[in-house]
Amino acid sequence: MTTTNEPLLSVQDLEKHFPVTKGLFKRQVGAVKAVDGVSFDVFKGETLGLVGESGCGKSTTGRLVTRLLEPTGGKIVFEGRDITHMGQGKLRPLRRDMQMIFQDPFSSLNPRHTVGTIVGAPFRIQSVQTENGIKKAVQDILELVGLNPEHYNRYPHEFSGGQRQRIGIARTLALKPKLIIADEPVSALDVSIQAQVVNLLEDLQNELDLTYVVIAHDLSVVRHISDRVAVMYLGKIVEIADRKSLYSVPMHPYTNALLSAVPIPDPKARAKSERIRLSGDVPSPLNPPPACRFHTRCWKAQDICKTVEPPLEQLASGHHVACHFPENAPEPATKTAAATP
Amino acid sequence: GGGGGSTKKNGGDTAEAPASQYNAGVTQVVNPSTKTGGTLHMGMPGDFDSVDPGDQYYGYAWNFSRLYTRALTMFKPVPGEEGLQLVGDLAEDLGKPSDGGKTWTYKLRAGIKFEDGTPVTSKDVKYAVARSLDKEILPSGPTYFNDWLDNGDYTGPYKMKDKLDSWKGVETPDDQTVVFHLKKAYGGFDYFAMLPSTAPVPAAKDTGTKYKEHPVATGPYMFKAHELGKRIELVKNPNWDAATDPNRKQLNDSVEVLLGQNEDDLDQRLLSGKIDVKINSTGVGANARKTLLTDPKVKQYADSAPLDRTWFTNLNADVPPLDNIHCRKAVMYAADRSAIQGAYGGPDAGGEIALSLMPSKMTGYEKNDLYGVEANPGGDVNKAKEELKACNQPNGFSTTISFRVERAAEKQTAEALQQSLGRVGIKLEVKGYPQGDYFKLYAGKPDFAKKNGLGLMVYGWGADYPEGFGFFQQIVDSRVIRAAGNTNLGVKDPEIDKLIDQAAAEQDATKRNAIWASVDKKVSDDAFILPYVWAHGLFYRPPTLKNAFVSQNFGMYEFLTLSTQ
Amino acid sequence: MATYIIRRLIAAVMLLFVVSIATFAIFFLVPRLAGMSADDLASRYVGKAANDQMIHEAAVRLGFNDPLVVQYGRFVKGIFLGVDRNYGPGVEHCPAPCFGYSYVTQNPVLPDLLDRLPITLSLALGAAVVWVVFGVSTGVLSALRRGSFFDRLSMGVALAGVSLPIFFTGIVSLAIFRDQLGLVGDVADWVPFTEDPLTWANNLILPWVTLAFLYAAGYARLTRAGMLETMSEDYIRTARAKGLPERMVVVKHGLRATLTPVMTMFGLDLGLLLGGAVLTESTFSLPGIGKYAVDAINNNDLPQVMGVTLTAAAFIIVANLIVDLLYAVVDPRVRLT
Amino acid sequence: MTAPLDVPGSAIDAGPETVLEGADSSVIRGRSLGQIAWMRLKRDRVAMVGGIVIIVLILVAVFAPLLVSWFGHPPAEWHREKIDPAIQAPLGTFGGISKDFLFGVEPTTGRDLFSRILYGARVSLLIAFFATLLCVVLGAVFGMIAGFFGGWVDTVISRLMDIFLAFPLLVFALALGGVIPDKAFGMSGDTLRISLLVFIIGFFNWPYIGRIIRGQTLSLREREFVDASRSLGARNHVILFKEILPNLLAPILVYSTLLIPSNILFEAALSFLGVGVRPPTPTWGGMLAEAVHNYDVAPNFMLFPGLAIFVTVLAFNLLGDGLRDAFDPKAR
Amino acid sequence: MSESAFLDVKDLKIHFSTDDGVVKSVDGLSFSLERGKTLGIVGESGSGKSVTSLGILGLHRGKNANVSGEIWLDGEDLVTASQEHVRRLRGRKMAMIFQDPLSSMHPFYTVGDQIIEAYRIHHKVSKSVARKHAIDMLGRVGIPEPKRRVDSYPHEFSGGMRQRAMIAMALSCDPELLIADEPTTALDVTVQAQILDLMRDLQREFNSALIIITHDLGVVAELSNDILVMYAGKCIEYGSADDIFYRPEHPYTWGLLGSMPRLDREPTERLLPVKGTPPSLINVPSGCAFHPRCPYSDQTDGQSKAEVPALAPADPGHLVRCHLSRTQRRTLWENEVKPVLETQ
Ligand SMILES: Nc1ncnc2c1ncn2[C@@H]1O[C@H](COP(=O)(O)OP(=O)(O)OP(=O)(O)O)[C@@H](O)[C@H]1O
Ligand SMILES: Nc1ncnc2c1ncn2[C@@H]1O[C@H](COP(=O)(O)OP(=O)(O)OP(=O)(O)O)[C@@H](O)[C@H]1O
Ligand SMILES: [Mg+2]
Ligand SMILES: [Mg+2]
Repeated sequence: MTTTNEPLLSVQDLEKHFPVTKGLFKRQVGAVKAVDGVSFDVFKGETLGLVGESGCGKSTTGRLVTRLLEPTGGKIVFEGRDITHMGQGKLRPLRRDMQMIFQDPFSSLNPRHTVGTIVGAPFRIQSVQTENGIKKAVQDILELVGLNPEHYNRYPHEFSGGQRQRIGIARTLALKPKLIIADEPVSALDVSIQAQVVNLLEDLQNELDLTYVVIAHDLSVVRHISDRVAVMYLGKIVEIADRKSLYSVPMHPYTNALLSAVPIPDPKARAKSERIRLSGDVPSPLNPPPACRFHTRCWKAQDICKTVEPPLEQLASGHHVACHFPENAPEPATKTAAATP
Repeated sequence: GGGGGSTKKNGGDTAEAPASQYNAGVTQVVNPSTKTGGTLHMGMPGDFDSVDPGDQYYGYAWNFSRLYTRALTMFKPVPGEEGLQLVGDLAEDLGKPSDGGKTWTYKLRAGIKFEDGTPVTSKDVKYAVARSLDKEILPSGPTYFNDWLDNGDYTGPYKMKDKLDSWKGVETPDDQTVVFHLKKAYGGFDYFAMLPSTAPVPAAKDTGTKYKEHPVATGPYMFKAHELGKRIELVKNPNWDAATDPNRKQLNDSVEVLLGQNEDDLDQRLLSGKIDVKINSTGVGANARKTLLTDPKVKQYADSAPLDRTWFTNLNADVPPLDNIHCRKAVMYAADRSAIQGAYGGPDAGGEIALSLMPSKMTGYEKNDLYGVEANPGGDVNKAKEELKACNQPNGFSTTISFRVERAAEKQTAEALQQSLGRVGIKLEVKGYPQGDYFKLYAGKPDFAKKNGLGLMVYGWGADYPEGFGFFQQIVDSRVIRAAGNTNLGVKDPEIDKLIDQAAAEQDATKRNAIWASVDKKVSDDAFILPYVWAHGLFYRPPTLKNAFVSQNFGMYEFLTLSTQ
Repeated sequence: MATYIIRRLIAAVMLLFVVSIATFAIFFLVPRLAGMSADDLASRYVGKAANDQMIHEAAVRLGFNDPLVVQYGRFVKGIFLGVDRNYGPGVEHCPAPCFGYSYVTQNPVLPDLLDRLPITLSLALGAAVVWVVFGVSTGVLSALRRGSFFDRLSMGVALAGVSLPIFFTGIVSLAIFRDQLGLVGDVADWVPFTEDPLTWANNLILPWVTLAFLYAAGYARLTRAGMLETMSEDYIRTARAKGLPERMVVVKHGLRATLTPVMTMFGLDLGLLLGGAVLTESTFSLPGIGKYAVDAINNNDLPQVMGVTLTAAAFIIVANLIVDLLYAVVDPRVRLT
Repeated sequence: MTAPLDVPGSAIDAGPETVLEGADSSVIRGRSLGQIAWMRLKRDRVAMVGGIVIIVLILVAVFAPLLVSWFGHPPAEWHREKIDPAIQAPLGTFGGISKDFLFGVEPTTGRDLFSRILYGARVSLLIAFFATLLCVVLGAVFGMIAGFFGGWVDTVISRLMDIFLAFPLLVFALALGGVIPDKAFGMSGDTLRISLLVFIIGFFNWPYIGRIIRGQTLSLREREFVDASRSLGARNHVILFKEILPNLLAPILVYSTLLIPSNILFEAALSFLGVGVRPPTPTWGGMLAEAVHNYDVAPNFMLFPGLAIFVTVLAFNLLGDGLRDAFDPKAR
Repeated sequence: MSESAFLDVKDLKIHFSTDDGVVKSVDGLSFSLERGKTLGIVGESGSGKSVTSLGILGLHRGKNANVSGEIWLDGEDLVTASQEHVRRLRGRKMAMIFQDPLSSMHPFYTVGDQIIEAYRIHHKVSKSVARKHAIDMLGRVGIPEPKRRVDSYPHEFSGGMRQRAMIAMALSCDPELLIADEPTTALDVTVQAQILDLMRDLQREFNSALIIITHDLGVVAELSNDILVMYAGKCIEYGSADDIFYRPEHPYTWGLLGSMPRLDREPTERLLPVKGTPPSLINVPSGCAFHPRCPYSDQTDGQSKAEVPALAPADPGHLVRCHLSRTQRRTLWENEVKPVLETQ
């Protein structure tokens, strides 16, 4: 699935800390470490899934990559160019190649604009010349995402959630981007509509040779559309692997727990399943647990987990895990050896 | 005084209010009574300029301050003409002039005490006059003593602490004698001696600007409370002795004044008898006026009292073409005085149509109707046009008329003039200015008036006291004109100035009055002033009010005699 | 919390500074720009018969010739250190905080203000009670019976309240209720609450109601809108699902949540009113702060105006602060930082 | 190009009309939220009455000279013959109402009250409109900037609003009105007074709307369409004016209609306290202020200006309330 | 549906009159439920699930709602019972857990107060007794340190704890019928799993009848004995969990199953969604409400547009509302749908 060796997007040690202030002079007393050292590569034509529980920093990562937020640290390289701290002016032409699909089909479309205006906005903002005028171009895109071109003059509120999400997708497609970051593109939609949109995304990828980073919390959706999947926990990536190996041989205990927590729509399955039940909730990113952040909820945790932070290591080909005691690890001996001081 | 007993019960026997007659109070005492007790409730739309006798200028303030202070002389508290007579008050009698009217001597009555029982001496009078000279601490009072006394460079006891004895303006040869030394002769000095600033102030109790919180009483009442701007309460002064004071009585147990009342509301309460007297100079407002004049049951308790006041408009000779007397005369002819009379409230509440500047009720008034007003109160358009021709402005001209914006009557006057002068082509632009600054910054500032072309300036004047000098000097003597803050808005005629000097020095009252009549005539000739209304005030005395009559001098009810029992 | 209050108080002081500077500027800068000289200004504060010399002296005494900064500095100094004043026979010290002496009556400003405060307080608080009781209960009932005749009628009456100027309603109500029907006491016969509470209330009832009429509308509408919104909240559904009687659902769950914005508005309104219910006091001859303000302005009496403005601003600021603090008490979600 | 869909062409079969339940599909085609609000407003009879009254009022104000020439007398013309000289009250019933003088006459001057009310509408409405405009423009611009940029910009503007809110408005208006000279800024007379009033009212009232706009902007800023626009590379001013402003039009419109009545009353209050437009130009507030002293003399003099203010304020309030309901989906 | 069932809903109709017309949110719904059993209701957003549950609790009365039909709870008809009577039953006999625990708890009162309040309405006990009970309940739903947490405000709880508190509140009076309206939709998977476990355990312990409403088939599969599939206010298929998952008869149910990406099967290239969008509840499509979206509507001889199909038994206890004949459905399922689904 990795077609070239040169990544389209490369993220290294990305950090975003939101300051927390207090007191008379707004002293900074701490930081929400929303994203705290995240690294991954995205290769042309593939889909990278990013999963994790609420608040673990998925959206923040997405917004950092699209530079809607200013990173606190780390590096973002897009098409070989370092865009980590690139000014908005310089960034503008690059934005054509990198677009974002938003989660909420209701708030991501300006209710005061017509579909034509919304989908045509990229052309206007980027001053792109179109062969037969903007209207024609917009109508073509509308058709592409399965909307009726006659909807050009209608307003978002006249559409259902799924249709709105299509409008949002149409907008991101207008400039024929290379990379699309989709932040929970289907989680606001009903199951049946969700499936429509998932299919649409896949079809568009084939048709237009797109690269996706899909952010989601629904593991089954992610599995369905991703080539590779990264699992986040409290601002860090704990496991990243291609789909098949992640879902069939998950190594990080958290990934295991996540997978086993997903309810299976099969009445017979409930009898036979032996579940891993995590206790408690995700800790606050304001005071993340030290070292391995998962140790507070991990059933395999030992003292080392509280003191030494496990690095993200490749344990099988293309399968990186950050854990002292990974499950299903191919060479457990080396791992434990490395872990003992 | 005696009285005592239960004063709470109000009359009791007579359920029906005693019948009375419209205007009865102008000529006679209504509801005479000598019963004592009760509280006299007074109400006031604004506040006194001050209740410090050395710091007040308004008629009602002078009227009121006699309840608790005694000046050297006073107007006799009786109705009618007789009320214009001066009699001794603190002094045994009127002043004795000497030195051709440059020196005036007063003998104090014996046995007069301050409210704390200390006897009043001539020194207290001297001190009172001395402190009134300091216009920085006591700015509001008249400046007669500053202008006329032989002060040298003495400026009062506050700035010159130890110079009081060396000040020669007033001398006290003994404890009962006060001698005034003037710069030049003045025949009517007894009127000055009537000013409240001659009321004794004990130097030891003088608190300067704070004296108004509690002026020390010599009259029948004294201050019990003074909530500044809100309320005054007077009670009987135990050290007042009726034997020393033939002019006053002490009928009320107390006198209460509510300050800062909404005027319409105050009128309502006056009509319903909750308030006994309204303290102001023009009487009731428009709403009450209607009730008073249309409801006979109410009208019987009303008095339309003539005041020493004329409403007029100055014609500014600094502003062309009004520098031409014919143009001024055109205005004199064209004005519709009856409309203006309406603006001031009609004949009863506003006043009579004025024929000349001097109010007809003043001593020495002589009729003088140069512009045929009596025959044509609505104006004489033909004559006006003739004068315009004579002025080389046959089609009229344009100028500006100013007025005090807070005064509805003056506003309407300006509009009425705009209408009536419009008939002969004189176009007026109407401009209102805040009354607080009217004299200091606008109409009373010749520079401003000239620069802004204020050709007409709506105005009005009441005499300080009912004698020619007290009326005319401030408004027609060209020598009082200053850079700003003028009371004479531009009457400049050397002949008039000369006549004023003559009259001032004249010792004989009759001769003096004759000169004032000729001043009045001269003013008409010059057409510097367009008079239109001799003011009346429409006053109401609730049926329960006793001993009520209009003081000819103050042009309002005499406060000294009022009682409620 | 403590730092929060401190921060707010510091901000409040700054705010008062700016307000005072602006007041000062309006009084001195604007006339200067319009070409008035120091003497022109001073001439307002001397007696009727003052001559040029006296005016000039007054200008010097009042310090109008000094640069504006110096004049303003003097005012600030007065507040922090007090002022020495020549009152004639001697010099007295007006202790800090001294707002100075009236140019016109020569009275010290602060005692005057304090003297008038009880009246304004009585007026504002009384009216506030009336309007809150009526406004809120009308609002709640309207919301519960949305679209009913009562709803329409009460909202109509409420609107009529905001649509009529108070000097109109004041005069009319005086004419009807006091003069025609004789139902209520006389506003002008002001009695302090401490002396005779009944008379106090009887005399003030008319201004209370008139003033409340003006405000009740806003509260009724705000409460109504708030109730409509709250009553559709999920937690109201929960309360019903628990089996709470409807009255408890409305009062304990619905109204409680609705009152928060009402409280905010209330704090602001009350703060504003304490600075002087100008029109009401003028109409009803109540010698309160509002009346004082109007007189001060009509007399161009800067120290008085300054005093009133700062008092009023302080009330507004304090009311704001209290509202914010109360907010945190009432709504546990609010954290003050 | 074929649409890459699993069921080509059919995914859109169920029309979007379904979202707007019950409405006929042909009726709602291409309607903006504004149009929908208008549809709702049209159904709100009370608000429509308010709207119609306002239109009538505006027409009356605009065509006052014409109407007066048909039905009345010039507003400054005296009719002393209509006045009882003794008490200066109008002759005839209820202030001398007749077909010649539809609302009767003023006491003392006998001026035609009808034409003065009509001319008064011009000034009162003019002041209210422009003051509101000023409020709205200032409030919207500052509120939007504060809410959108946040940080120190927000702090500065918010504090500025606090300062304005802390000013006892009426006191300030009075003070400012009192010290302004006769001529200033190249204006004089009524022009100056009116501009001044507009300035005072507008300038001191804007923080109210400013706060609301700021609040709305704060929440709009978090809406994803703003991020969407930014991720397309839109500049701040484009986002501010093209994306956010259109969403603020509804609250602005609503608050304007609610501000106008309060500004009319404000003008009235200022006139009552003597800093309004100077006579003889009639304004409703000014007339009412005078009438208060004459309610017994000429009840019509109090009634008609009072009624005019009442009706106008009420009409704007009703329309404003209606607009609010129409724009607020929750209010259904 | 025997007469003696604990909860027996018959032909329930809940219509709302709005400006735009009558919203037929629930239109002739019938089902029954025994103590100790769990019924799952699934359906798309807007299909009337929540309205049904609120209807059972009698929370629609007054206003613009029009409730008709019968709701027999333990032998009483709640539709005709007095409002006051139903209120007394609420909380004590039947209770409800809502989707969003944050907005469903009053933000101004502590969690403890809210449980105490619920308890004291139905039990005449002192505050301190009620408080003990509240602490006890909080402990039972697995909130650590309940003594301390009882005085916390809802916003101080995490999502999972809030939902536990909601459950504690609902269970505080031992209700015999518990309705959970999307109890886990707002929660993370790991927390959802905890809550589902908790509910299962509690239901066993309290032996109450449970209705669980969701659109997540996985959740239903975990908990339910019976499943009711709703579409446009109507029940379109009703049966045991096995019926619905292994022998579904209605094309819409097929669509639901096909729409779900599943972890338990090999991923396919494509999902098989139901085309189109949910219908309006004001202008419900004529005939079978699902016909505009049904790929097989052309096999019904035009009936689907003309006539509302009846809810007819396919197997014992398995009801389907479809015009397709039994054999047609069987064939389609076996030949067309199942093979595609199986490959997933
Ligand atoms: N602007 C911000 N200021 C402060 N904290 C923030 C900000 N944005 C996000 N956070 C915090 O950063 C953390 C990560 O947030 P993020 O939105 O990236 O999570 P997420 O994984 O997308 O979660 P969800 O599934 O709920 O969308 C959260 O704890 C959040 O509260
Ligand atoms: N009070 C009401 N007035 C009018 N319509 C209503 C009312 N309550 C619900 N509805 C309508 O009834 C329909 C069914 O709503 P319901 O809440 O039962 O859906 P749901 O199946 O629970 O959906 P979701 O999965 O989104 O919660 C919706 O179209 C809704 O708009
Ligand atoms: Mg997110
Ligand atoms: Mg629901």
